[in-house]
Amino acid sequence: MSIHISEQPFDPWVEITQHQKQSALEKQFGATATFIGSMRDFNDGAKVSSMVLEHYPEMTQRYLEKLEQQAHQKWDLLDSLIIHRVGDISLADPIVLIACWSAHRRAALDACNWLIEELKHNAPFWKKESRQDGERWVENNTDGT
Amino acid sequence: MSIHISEQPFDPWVEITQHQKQSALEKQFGATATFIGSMRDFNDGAKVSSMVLEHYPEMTQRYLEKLEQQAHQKWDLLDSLIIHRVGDISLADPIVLIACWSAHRRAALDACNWLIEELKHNAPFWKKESRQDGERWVENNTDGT
Amino acid sequence: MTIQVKFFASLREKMGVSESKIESVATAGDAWDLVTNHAEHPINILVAINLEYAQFDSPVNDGDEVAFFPPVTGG
Amino acid sequence: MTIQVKFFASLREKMGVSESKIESVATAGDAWDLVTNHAEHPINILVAINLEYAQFDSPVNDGDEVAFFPPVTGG
Repeated sequence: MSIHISEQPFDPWVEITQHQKQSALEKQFGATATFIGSMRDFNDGAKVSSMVLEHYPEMTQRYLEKLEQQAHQKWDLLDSLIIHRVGDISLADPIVLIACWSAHRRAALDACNWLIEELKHNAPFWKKESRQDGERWVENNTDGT
Repeated sequence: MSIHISEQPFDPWVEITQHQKQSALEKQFGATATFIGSMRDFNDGAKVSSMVLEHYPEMTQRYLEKLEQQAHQKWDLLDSLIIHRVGDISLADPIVLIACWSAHRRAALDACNWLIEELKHNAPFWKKESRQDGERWVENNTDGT
Repeated sequence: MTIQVKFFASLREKMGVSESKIESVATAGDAWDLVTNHAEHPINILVAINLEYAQFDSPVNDGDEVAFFPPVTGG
Repeated sequence: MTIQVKFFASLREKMGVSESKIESVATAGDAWDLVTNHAEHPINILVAINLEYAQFDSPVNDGDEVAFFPPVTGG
């Protein structure tokens, strides 16, 4: 289990590779499910050039740790990794990474899906977009469509 | 959209990285969902040392292409990638990779989930395990638990 | 014209046949009977005609490829 | 002992305050009223006490940290 809040850009595939290498469980992994959320160049029909991600640092860390623990209670996971960017975000930068490892596929897939939904709905992060018409706080991004 | 049947080991994270680099859509990706199925050292309580994956080559290719097209009809995907190993498989080798890219998260997550379930239930692949007590055809692996 | 019949995986091993070419038959089931000498259908056995899932009573035409195989276990 | 009050994101900008230290109050709502001079609660505003989600009428003790923020938009 690992949580990382990053002020620097990260490569999700490199992070996953490194996390797997450090793990002693590799031969038991039957299933790995991942989700990566990245910064798009369009939102609500307007061109977005960059973004600032604010958060509530102490609460973020605590909330994500509890979330990861809950996922391990609900599903039979062998390992998990959550990374979330904060600060200045450029176009196409990965913002969030969720990775779940399990022996059988449903645990990893369902836990990954649950974690991103819970994080989106409750983790104390806020996005402020720089658009052609100025800066704007994103008001809602929780419905997934 | 891409399908690859591989007789050689592959690194799923390298494959995803390369696929993304070749794509012209990168800045539109808001969401990437992936699933990797790997060879475990245990199945049904017995230690497994290696595996042979047989398939029906012409039907496999055709089935996976149709599956990928169906996913793009059902969900608003920007891109997708399916890789499946065949032949001699070693411990911890990745067997299957599904990756889906979309603007918003539900499309990528739901399509990835649907693709692995459909593939598991219908794609003409068969696993033969080498175990301490000899070789054995796997009889069922579709329930996900 | 002939019909090509294929067997895969545990069924291939059980039957001792991977491919067989036969003369015209009416259905996939007739192809099975001809190649296996009327062997019983193993439980859950699957049928494909020209790379698409089909049934034992599905019609077969000259030039078709008929395949029989056990439940799939990929992924 | 004092209570620490924090505002985040659009609410921080709107209020022009990020952190404030206040004397004892009974509830999170009382802390809001004291710091904002009884400003109306913006729609959907969220409350946390000591890093856990809470309500405006949740009790606050000396030494607590009370935070107010808009709906979250991470991930």
